[in-house]
Amino acid sequence: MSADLIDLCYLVAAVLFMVGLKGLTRPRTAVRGNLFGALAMLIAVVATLLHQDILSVTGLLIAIAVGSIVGVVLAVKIEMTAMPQLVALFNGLGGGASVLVAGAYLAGREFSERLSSGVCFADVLTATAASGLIGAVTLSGSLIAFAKLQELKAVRDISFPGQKLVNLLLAAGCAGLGTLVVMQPEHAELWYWGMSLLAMVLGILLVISIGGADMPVVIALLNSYSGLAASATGFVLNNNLLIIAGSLVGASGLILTRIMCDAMNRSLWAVLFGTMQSGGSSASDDEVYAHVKSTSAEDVAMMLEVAQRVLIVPGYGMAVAQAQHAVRDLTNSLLKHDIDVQFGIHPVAGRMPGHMNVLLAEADIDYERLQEMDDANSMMDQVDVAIVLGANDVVNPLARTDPGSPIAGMPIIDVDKARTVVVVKRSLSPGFAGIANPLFAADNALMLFGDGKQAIAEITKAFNDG
Amino acid sequence: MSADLIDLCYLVAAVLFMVGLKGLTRPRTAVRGNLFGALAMLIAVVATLLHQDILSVTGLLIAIAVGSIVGVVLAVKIEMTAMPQLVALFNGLGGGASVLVAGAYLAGREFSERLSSGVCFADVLTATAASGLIGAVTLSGSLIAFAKLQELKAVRDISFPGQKLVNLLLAAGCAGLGTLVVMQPEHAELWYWGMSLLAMVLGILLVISIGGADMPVVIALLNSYSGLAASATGFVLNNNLLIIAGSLVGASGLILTRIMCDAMNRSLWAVLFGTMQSGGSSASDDEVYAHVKSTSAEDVAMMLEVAQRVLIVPGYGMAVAQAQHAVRDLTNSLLKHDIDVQFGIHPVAGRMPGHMNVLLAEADIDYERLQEMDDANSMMDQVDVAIVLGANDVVNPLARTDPGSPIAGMPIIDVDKARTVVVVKRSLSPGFAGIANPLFAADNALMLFGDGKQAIAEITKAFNDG
Amino acid sequence: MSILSLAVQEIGSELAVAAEKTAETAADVGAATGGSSHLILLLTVFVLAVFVGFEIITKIPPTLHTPLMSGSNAISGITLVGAVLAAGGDNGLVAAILGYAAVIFATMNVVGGFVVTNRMLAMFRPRK
Amino acid sequence: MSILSLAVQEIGSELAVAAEKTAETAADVGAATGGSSHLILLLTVFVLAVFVGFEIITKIPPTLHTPLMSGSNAISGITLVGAVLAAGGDNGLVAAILGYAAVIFATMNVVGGFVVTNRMLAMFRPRK
Ligand SMILES: NC(=O)c1ccc[n+]([C@@H]2O[C@H](COP(=O)([O-])OP(=O)(O)OC[C@H]3O[C@@H](n4cnc5c(N)ncnc54)[C@H](OP(=O)(O)O)[C@@H]3O)[C@@H](O)[C@H]2O)c1
Ligand SMILES: NC(=O)c1ccc[n+]([C@@H]2O[C@H](COP(=O)([O-])OP(=O)(O)OC[C@H]3O[C@@H](n4cnc5c(N)ncnc54)[C@H](OP(=O)(O)O)[C@@H]3O)[C@@H](O)[C@H]2O)c1
Repeated sequence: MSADLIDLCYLVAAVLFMVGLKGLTRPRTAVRGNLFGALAMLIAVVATLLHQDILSVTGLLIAIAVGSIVGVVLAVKIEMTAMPQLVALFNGLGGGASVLVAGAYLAGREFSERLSSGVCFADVLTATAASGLIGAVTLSGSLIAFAKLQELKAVRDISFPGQKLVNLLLAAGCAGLGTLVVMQPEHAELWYWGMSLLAMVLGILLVISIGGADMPVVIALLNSYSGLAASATGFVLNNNLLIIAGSLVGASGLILTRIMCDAMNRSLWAVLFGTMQSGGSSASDDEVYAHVKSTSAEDVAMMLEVAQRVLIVPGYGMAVAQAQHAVRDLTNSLLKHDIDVQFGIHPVAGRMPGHMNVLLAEADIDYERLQEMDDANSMMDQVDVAIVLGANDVVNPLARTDPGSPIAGMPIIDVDKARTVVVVKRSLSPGFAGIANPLFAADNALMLFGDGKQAIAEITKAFNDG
Repeated sequence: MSADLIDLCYLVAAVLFMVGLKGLTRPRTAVRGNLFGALAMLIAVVATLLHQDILSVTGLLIAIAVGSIVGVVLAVKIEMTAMPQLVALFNGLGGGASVLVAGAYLAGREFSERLSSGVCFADVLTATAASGLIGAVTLSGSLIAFAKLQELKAVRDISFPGQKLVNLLLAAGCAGLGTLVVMQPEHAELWYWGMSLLAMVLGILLVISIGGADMPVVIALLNSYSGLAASATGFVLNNNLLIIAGSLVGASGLILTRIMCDAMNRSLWAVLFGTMQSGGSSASDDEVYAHVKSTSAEDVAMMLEVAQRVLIVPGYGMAVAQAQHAVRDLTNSLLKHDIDVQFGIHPVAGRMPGHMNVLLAEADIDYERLQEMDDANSMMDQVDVAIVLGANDVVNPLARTDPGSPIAGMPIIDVDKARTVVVVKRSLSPGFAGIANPLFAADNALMLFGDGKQAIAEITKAFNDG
Repeated sequence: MSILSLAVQEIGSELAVAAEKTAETAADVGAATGGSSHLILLLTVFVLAVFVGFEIITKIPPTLHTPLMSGSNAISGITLVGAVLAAGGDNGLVAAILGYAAVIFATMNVVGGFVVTNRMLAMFRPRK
Repeated sequence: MSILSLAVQEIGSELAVAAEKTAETAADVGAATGGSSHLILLLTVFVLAVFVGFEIITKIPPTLHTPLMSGSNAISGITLVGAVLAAGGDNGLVAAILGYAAVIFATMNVVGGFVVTNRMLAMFRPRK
């Protein structure tokens, strides 16, 4: 296959990637969009396999087969709630691939030829170093993120004095070695692998000190890195497709990061380096929770019977409790009695963007019912019963009232403005932000203690019986 | 200046063009956006002047100065109502430039060298032919469009039997000569100019038979062509910037064309070749206009005094009458008596997209008051008095009722659904579509005959006195 | 989406054209640059730019369509760059004459276009 | 706009990097291709792609952010192409080993990513 035809295939693939991403802008076209992406990838790989330089296709096919099988198995076996981990894992692999490819280039024929030919090619070397650096950070960082989200005991939140300094030194070291790669091409490999090693350590240290709930931000960022790494590799092999696809990913990662940070009202810097300032509100939990009223599933069911509109605000707890199917059943029962059911979805409810949407979609809940925060808040005054299911920070009024609190200024869903609020959680223990929630003690709030799934199921039962 | 630095400047310019266009997405940032575009152009030209191949900069600076002066004078002297013509004129010049540049390339040194060197470079030749072809059509077509919009007597709507066939032959001829340019590089110049000549004739014939009111569509299309021509020139000189800027323009032109066609509910094909089918409705004007009630400025003023919300629907007539300032005065008087004034802007009101917005903005009317068609229609039931100012087709109910009419299915502003409608125009004569308008005879409609500017001024006077 | 489809078919056709061109040029250009051929790169740039164009333009509100029209019209005068190269290089008399004419035309298009657009947009400054 | 600014600064920095690179490479690459240097073209492609990315991604609704995350993650596995080239060409043992490892990693990323994304999206089909 002529080099130009291959490049043409790459162009087609690039277009398909873009069209595919465009498909993701609407739920109806999203599935197709994803398939376009896969198709593009297929075209690209096949075209590459037909490249004249490729010696044995069979070997490659085997390797691809192996990778595919593992990938599919992982993707099919995984629980929907474990999605973040999986993404982190895959992301790490992608970064790792970049490191290896750039390394292979330095070990390869073209490089040695260029080297002996003596013409300077600093641009390629710069790109090589870049893809190694970014790739390595992505690799180790993602794996740590994976471990944390899996809550593997091995990795606790480690942070030691002068950590920032160490990171800084490591970064400087990487930069130095990177420059050496460019300056001393003859020792390029040595410097390259040294740099990659340092970069991996750096990746570990950067991520290990970040709290579990911030992982989504980290993942999004690392995702964007892996994209940039791919772009860099593209510059090494001067390959359009890698550059384009890579920068698409880079862009998407950056945007997601920004969205999450905005929604949490924290700067990216604070997420990455600042540990959260601990709750500024002086009030002790006992004070805050002095007048908490708890209720029973039966009482809730009775309230629901006389309600016109119910708003369900799910949070991380729903994911933990796997309560989405129970929620679906409750919703259907309510709808049967023509009680309008809406869902208030906070942008950072759960542990990754759109986390709740995915879970509820999994439970066959029509996405027309999922209201974004602002819409949910604007309909709040017509809500008779708001059910807060395993959500905490995203409904914590302190964000509005207490400028000292770590979530101060984070936009929340104002369930406290609904007629009655039922909060379903196992205890009074705080959420990710680790601060007390005055909502639980509000006059119009009732606590329903228990595991989310069970509690909802009981409510449904009581509602259907009554 | 090194070739690479120049290319870098070009890249910067390209980015500025895109950022500039992005600025046009919001009125607040639009001015800046436009300036970015101008800045980008400046950078590009300066960088080019510093190119090593450039012999005498002074000569070029003079030429540029001449062009600039003429351009500025035209741009500053022009009436806002004559905007479409001017755009058409400039557009033509752009197309012409493409023809000349491609021609110059064929006459130039690089070409003759490449020719003697004997290596085939069909791609460049293809691009050359393309930019000549597209450019020539753009040039002549735009000039005709200009003449028509200027209502120069010289050009009437000419259309003769078998015109389509002639056009087809001309197109074939251009294609043929274009191929010859590629096939016989040694005679390239000959074939090239022959093709360009044919293409210009084609451009004339294509546009001359199109009705004046369809010109905006034509201009948008030609605009997109001139963009593509620039891109083609970019392929000739293998210059990124030309390619990027050109394709941006190409895209914008295509989109505008599409928008206008949709808003008129006519296919692009129908606009370009189909002459409008003449009014299908059998009813004669006399029947339609049997019960037309006409009114006086004083009566209108009285109605306005008791009105809460007034909707003004301007059309081409406002542009002809230059009535926008009168409208502004009326608006202010009404607002002083806290009567809410809104404007209903039909996407194809006037003679080019956004025509009305520009005129009203010129008259200092806050663009917050300009409602798009759908918003205007959704507020129609709270409108006490709707003033139709020199609009006709865009408020013609036949579009909804009579499937046979030429504007059947074109979305309109439903002023007939307002409590009372006052139609300001000089006579009962039809608008662009050339069909009667039953609205004028509706029970809730009153005609105020007279020139738009005068009529509105009288209403204002009566209103302020009364 | 209609726009998108437009974009895609636009690109589609471009690719078709490209396909043949490529075949012809594989020989010379391809060789020259080792990696992906120069033409393909230019083509890629074109396609990407079209995408950017469609994405940005579709976001522009009707209010600004006339300014957009004249603004993009001004941008299309970018041929000025080509004109300058044609007029300025030593390409013999004919090329020079053509080039200079092109420079004047293009400059009118560019300068006039931007000025008139600016005039229009200046009116859109928010009131009250 | 924050996104745009992001994009721009992103690009800005890129350009900075480019500037130096270019200086160095003016010699070889520039010469090779007559017109605009290869590197610049690649850079242009990069910048344009970033623009397309920002424009498209900003249109994606929150509902689809998780699929977007895993989907774009799958796309980032595009290094697979590079891996295949590295593993397949005759580059000696070391390169081959590294290449093959890369192929396996990248494939997992790609295939797994697309499948899992598809699984998520399949749930978004409209009900009733
Ligand atoms: N979505 C994202 O992209 C993202 C990214 C980064 C950070 N975050 C952060 O994550 C937090 C999300 O807020 P959130 O309100 O959704 O969650 P949250 O504030 O972390 O609170 C979750 C609550 O669910 C309860 N819970 C846990 N397991 C449960 C079970 N099995 N049954 C019932 N309840 C259970 C817990 O209380 P009990 O232990 O008493 O049951 C906990 O208070 C925000 O602070 C946000 O900033 C989100
Ligand atoms: N906007 C675009 O981009 C675009 C593009 C292509 C086609 N078009 C077409 O243009 C038409 C625009 O519709 P339209 O309603 O705005 O205009 P119209 O249908 O052309 O009607 C204009 C009316 O204004 C009246 N008029 C003319 N001069 C006047 C003056 N000095 N004072 C008062 N009234 C005056 C005329 O009636 P009298 O002669 O009785 O006064 C005429 O009926 C549509 O058919 C549309 O399809 C628009």
